[in-house]
Amino acid sequence: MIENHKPKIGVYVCHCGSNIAGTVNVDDVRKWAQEKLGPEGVVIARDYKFMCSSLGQELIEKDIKELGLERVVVAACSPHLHEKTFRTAAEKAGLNPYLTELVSIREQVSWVHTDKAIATEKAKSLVSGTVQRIAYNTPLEKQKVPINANTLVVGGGIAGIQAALEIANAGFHVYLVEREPSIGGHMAQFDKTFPTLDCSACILTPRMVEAGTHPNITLMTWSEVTNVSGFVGNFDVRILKKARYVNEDVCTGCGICTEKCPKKVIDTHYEAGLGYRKVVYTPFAQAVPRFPVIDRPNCTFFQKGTCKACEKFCPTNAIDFKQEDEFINITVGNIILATGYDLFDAGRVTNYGYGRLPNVFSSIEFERLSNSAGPTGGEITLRDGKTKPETVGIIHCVGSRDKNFNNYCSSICCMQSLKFAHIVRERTGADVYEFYIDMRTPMKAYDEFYQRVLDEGTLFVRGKVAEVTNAARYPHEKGKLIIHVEDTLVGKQRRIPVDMVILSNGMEPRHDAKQTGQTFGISCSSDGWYIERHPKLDPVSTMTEGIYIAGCATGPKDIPASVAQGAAAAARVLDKILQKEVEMEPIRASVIEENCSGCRICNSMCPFNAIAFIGDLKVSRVNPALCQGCGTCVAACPAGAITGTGFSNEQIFAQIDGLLMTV
Amino acid sequence: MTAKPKFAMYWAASCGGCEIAVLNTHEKILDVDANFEVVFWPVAMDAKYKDVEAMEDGSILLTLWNGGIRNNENAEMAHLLRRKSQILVAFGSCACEGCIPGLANLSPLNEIFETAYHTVSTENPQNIHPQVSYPAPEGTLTLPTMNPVLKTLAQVVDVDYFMPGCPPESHQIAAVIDLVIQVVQGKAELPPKGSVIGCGDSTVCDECPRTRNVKAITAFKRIQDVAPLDPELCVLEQGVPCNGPATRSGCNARCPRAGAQCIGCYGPADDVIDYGARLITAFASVVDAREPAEIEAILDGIPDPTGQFYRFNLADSLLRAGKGAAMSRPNAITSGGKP
Amino acid sequence: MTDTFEPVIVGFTCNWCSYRAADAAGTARVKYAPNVRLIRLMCSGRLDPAFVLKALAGGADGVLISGCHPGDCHYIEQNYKALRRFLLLRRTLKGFGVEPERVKLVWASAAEGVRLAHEINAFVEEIRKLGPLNWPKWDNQSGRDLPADIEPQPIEEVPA
Amino acid sequence: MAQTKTASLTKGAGFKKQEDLTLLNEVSSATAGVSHLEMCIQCGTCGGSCPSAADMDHTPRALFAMLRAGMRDEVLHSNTPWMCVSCYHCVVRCPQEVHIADVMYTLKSMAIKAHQYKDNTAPDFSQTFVDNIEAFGRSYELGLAGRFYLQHQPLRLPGMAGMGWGMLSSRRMNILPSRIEQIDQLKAILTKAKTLELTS
Amino acid sequence: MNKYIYYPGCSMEGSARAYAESLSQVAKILDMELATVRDWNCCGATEYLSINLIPAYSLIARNLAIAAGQVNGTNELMAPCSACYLNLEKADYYMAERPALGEKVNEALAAGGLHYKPGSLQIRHLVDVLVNDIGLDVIKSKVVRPLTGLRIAPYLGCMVPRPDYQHRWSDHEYPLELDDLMHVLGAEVIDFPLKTDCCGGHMSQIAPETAYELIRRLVSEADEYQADLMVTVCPMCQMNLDAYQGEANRFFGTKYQMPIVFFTQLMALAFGIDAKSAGFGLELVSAKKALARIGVEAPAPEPASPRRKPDGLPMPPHRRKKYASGREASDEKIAVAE
Repeated sequence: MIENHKPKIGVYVCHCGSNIAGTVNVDDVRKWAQEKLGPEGVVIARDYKFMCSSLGQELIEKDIKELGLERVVVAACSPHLHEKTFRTAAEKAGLNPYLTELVSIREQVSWVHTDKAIATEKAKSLVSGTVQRIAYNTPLEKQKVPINANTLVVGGGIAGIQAALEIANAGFHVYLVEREPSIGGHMAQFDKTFPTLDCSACILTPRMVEAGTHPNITLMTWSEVTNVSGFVGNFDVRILKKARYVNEDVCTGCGICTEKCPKKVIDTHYEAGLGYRKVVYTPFAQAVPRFPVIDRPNCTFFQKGTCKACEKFCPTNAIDFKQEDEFINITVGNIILATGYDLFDAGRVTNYGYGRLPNVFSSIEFERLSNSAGPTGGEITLRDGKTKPETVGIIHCVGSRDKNFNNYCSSICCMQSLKFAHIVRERTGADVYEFYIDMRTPMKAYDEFYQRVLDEGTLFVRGKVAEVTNAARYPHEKGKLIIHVEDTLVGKQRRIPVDMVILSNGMEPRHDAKQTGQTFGISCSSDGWYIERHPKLDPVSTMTEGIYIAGCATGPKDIPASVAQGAAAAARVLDKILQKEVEMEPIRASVIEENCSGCRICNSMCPFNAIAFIGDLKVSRVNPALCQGCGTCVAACPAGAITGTGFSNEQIFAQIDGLLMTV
Repeated sequence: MTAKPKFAMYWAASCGGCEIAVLNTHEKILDVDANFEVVFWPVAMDAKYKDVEAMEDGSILLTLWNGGIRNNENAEMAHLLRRKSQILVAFGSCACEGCIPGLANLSPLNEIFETAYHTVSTENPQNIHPQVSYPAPEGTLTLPTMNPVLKTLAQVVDVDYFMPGCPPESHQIAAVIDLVIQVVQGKAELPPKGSVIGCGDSTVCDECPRTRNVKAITAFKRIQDVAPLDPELCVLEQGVPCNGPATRSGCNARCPRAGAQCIGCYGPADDVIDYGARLITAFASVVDAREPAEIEAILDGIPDPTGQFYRFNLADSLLRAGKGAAMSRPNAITSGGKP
Repeated sequence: MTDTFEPVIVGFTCNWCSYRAADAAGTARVKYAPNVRLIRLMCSGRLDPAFVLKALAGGADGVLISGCHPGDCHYIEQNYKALRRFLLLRRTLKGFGVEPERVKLVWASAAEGVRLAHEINAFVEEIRKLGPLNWPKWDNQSGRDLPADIEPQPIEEVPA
Repeated sequence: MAQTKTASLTKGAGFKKQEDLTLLNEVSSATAGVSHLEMCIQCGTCGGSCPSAADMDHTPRALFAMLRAGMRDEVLHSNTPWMCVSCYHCVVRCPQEVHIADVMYTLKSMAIKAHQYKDNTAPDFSQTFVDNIEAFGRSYELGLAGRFYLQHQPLRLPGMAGMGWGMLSSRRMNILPSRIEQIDQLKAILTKAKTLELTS
Repeated sequence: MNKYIYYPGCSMEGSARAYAESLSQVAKILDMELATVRDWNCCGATEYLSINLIPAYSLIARNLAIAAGQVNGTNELMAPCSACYLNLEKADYYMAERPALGEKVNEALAAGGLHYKPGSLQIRHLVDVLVNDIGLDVIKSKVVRPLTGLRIAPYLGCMVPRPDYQHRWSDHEYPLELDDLMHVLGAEVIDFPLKTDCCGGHMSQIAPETAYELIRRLVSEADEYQADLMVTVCPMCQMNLDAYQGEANRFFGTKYQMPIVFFTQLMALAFGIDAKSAGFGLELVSAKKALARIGVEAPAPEPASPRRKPDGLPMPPHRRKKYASGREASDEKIAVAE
């Protein structure tokens, strides 16, 4: 295509202060580009301290206007950082933005290599690759798509509730989907919140009620999202609404059915296995919505066909055993995932004996134990439900900061443990030991709380507990749990007999986080948490446009941080909604129909169903509105009859040639 | 009446099938005779190289060259005929892309000689190994020297047009002859230099009457293992590696119509820089498996991928030769002889 | 020049995971071998085997292909297609006598900068062990020439 | 222990000499497998787990801190590695996957090379055991017991006589050593092996 | 027929003869073919590693190299001794994890004309093989004399479930493979909390007082649970707990008489083999009294520990980890012989 005319290319090499210039001989790269790449069309090569500064940008704009540059190559940082900056600058000077390319000589060269000569050579070859490539770039136009103003919030914990309320209060509709029978999340299970010791339910329930009654919020509990298709602005979402066996239109939430239900089962969810609930139940008294759910696998009627006590006593005939699961389809413009976390299964740390030694408790068990609405009415007792402990050991970092389990710090456990110590001291007067590796109390008023607990006489032992055992070695250990630990500050091994052990188990990604991520098209880090678009500067966005994340779905967080993220994600969604339309990158595939033989090999390539086979013409065709620009079909076409903008064969081949030019 | 334009046809490393294909145009061959003066065509008439050398440069209007460049004689003739011809056509798969002789590029020369002269399949009781020169009593006898790899015509000299096929279909030859005659008569224009002529602009599937669906292949099989082959359904969908999707149209889907898979003799479609790569990506793309072990098991159904994908195109592929041949040195030719 | 052979490797990354992994390695200042030169594609599914062949023919000693982990593809499942092509390509290269190990597929999520750096280092070492590919520059532009077409030369006598 | 420390301080090993920052790396690289020693976060899981920690002069964790501090003499003098029973509780519990037991082996062999162990009972036991293997290719319990106890724990012998007799009379201890057939091959291997060191 | 390459280890010829003899009986009944590693040498126990690393690993690797040469239908190398098993496993694992080690060891092996490619063998312990390959169901089917009424403390010791490089065990701390195996023999298995604690290893030789304490902990805990005997899977454990029990008693002034036997001895017994052929009588703390309890007239089994009262707060589920084979042990009690 360019046999007669090589487009005029300008090359701009950024020093990035000393970030690049410290490792790459910028001057040498510029000179080399000017001389050696002249035959490839380079008419000007410059270097500048900070290309991204306004002065740097003006330099490029001026050259475009004065030298008639047709292509701009900026060798600086990653395109993910400043591609937009330079494309916008070039556009201001009248050059189509897609005729500007960035070469990453910072993230891929100066920051990762040390030998200046070698780094400089690599920088040259990268510049050469892009110079060769850019000759084949073509002007492209962005496409605009209108945005649906409805939003889906997945997860009804505190982060999701906050996000939903922010958007609803701004006047836009929200679908709030929660898979449990009630919203509220983990926070609804807690007794107190650190460091203020506010009653968790007291601060949470008003928010739950507001979300449940807000005219702009459609609350869908006992429901799960099963499928998402489409893209930012127009997601088609399929939601499974599980059968409650209770007619929500007539149920008043009076609770008579629960009262009359003759069957009790262990409540493994809300009561963390420490208490019982009926088979027709609302998880807790303040549940929103107030409608109960029938636990079908445990219901005597579903098992044996008799009972129906709930139906008999229901004053409004709301019990409906014939109800079936249904699917509901909605369309939304944006999605916020606030799917939360799972508690680490303390039984996995077998040396702590959880599940084997009765008086070893998990953190959530202790929350229920100390909760006045819990199974013991707030009495802190051993597993026998009666005996008050005289000595309690609280073990930090259970399942966290441990390569055998989770390598990260769960960030809340130190404060949670301090809270437990305080509650135990306050309610039982027992001696309390805290076993910690490091105390991490960095947020507002956290360290002060640590000092308060110190002041209360809690005994701190610095050392990760090796083992909890019931094998007494000495008479005074008989009948106790013995905590084996090295007191690292003393440098000696200690055996500390206690009556009760509380494991401060950490947070884990939801067991199905990966699957959920696949449903929504976002990915997890190796730990399993959802990946932010940028960990610092864009913490509630994902790589997928229109999908936002908030709360513990992205990693362990305390309540204030979860709430802040819920609000932040809502702000990002509102920003999108108010723009009314969204620009789509014009990276698209298209079929050259005269060359297409209709072999249909490409037809199975597209997961977005953008490729259709036109039977009459015996050709395949790409629907540009559905195409996401991955290029898989381009690579698949055996006839070379599919081309892809932005990443055409010519562009890549030229880039390979350029990269290898210095070899 | 002016003198008739001159026509030549030459064969280098090829099988001779291309010549037969020209003769297969039946009475059309008479048009050649009527419109051209055949000055050089070793298969059809006697002529000496020195006669050609004596011709004025550019005096031949049209030369059809078939065969690849395997030895220095081929190369010398290619340069000579290029000089003498106005239009040089790489005629047939060997000239265009190396074809079957090009598969020898997978082996270094010494191995080729070793196989040809010194393996059990060759009866060679005196253990003769060919030499490029031999002092016979009558004087020194010489043979052309083998080049390390076979090249296509365009890799050696400038080529005006390419006419693919192994051999080119006779109806396509006839059409090209017609075109040239019309050009000679001033009734038509020549296509742009470098064009591929005598073929279609799509791939074999375009001309294939078989029905095709979205493809998901769970096993590749050899055609004799599929019994019976569904006569209506796409051959590839039946698990038989059919090169049709990647192979230039023009043959009228001769093999798939006859119940066989396309083996790819018409070479790549327009603007494709590596024919085999197109087949790799196409076949791999439609493999219906996700686990590496499953994928590998399916790919086991293509026992010789290199041969499958590069049967005709090896010499014109990006790599052009196997590592052994690519790295071989000229003296390799002599290493085969044993005392 | 050092005595050790410094391989030239062309790498292909997807835009979403592996290119960002390279960014992450940079941001974290993780040092790795400078032998790899990356080309960004939108997805590993865009990887045409011809790109790999072109790189090898053009002077690269190895080719690294990198994409999102299986199941994490930004385009849902295109990395599986890359995997299939990669496996068939390696088989084909073997037929050419080219060590299939010269082409490597590495999954790296956007968070795995360190892992990508490790993989690059390991790959450079593997290629260093294999030695230069040294593919001829068939069109005589630069680098190593193609094997010369042979001029007739004196040949030792072999008794017939 | 206190004495050792005072002595080294007066010699100036603790303060005046430059810190031996290569020690950690030296130990790590001489350890089989990938030791992860540098990853230690001083949590004390090892010290808490160790069944013989009570008899150690430093807990394993403390020893690793000393390695970091370059306290070569103190570390090689420590009885900690010699008290290790190779129970691997610390290894499987270590949150940083430090190959603690193997580091202990490394420290023992370093102490032997430097002749810095405090008590020669354990090194001699190991050496006696190894001598038997090198001679016969198999371990020789009676030979081991005889030579070792006579040298180190002669007072223990009378009390153990009953046990020893029990072992011998039930033929649980053989009077003669058993030998492998290809002892020369084994010797050649070990001779070569002794010329090799794991450093990188 | 289950085939294994078999590495006996030195003790099996001496101190652990009872183990060797009972194993050969059990193997016959379970149709296991054991091909002994030709001209195997000592694994070096825990001693050689302290002296010199490369020779220590070369010593072990000689066995691996020879065994790899014997691969014939199976590449599974089985060792009954915990220390041998760990050494073999460790050499195989570290030679791969640290290629520099692998290279050096092979350099040494080359001096004897040998070579070992790490990963070419699967290294297994006897208990793992019995539970995961042969299977508890098959073992159960061979029981003709259930050990009804015999209270057993199952003691696995250290080096089998730890460090467990290849994740062959359900847990490092509290694996139940041996418990389940004993259970299918019909024995009453106590929930022995010290099942993977240390027996003292070579401390009985070099620092006896340390060892005595470790021995005391194990024996006294078993005694506390009123075990009739303790089963071990390792010659060194058996040696320490059996042969040094008397010394430990003397040291602490205690009078424990806890018989320590190899688990294969009880298997042989349950399979109907007579006590002598099962290697009984070789132990220094006699198992006679304990064995006397076995038989039809044995008292009905009592639960190993008192059942927790149903009142109080529910326990969290004790989720048993799966065996390496993915198989769950059957909870069904073995039928009492009539």
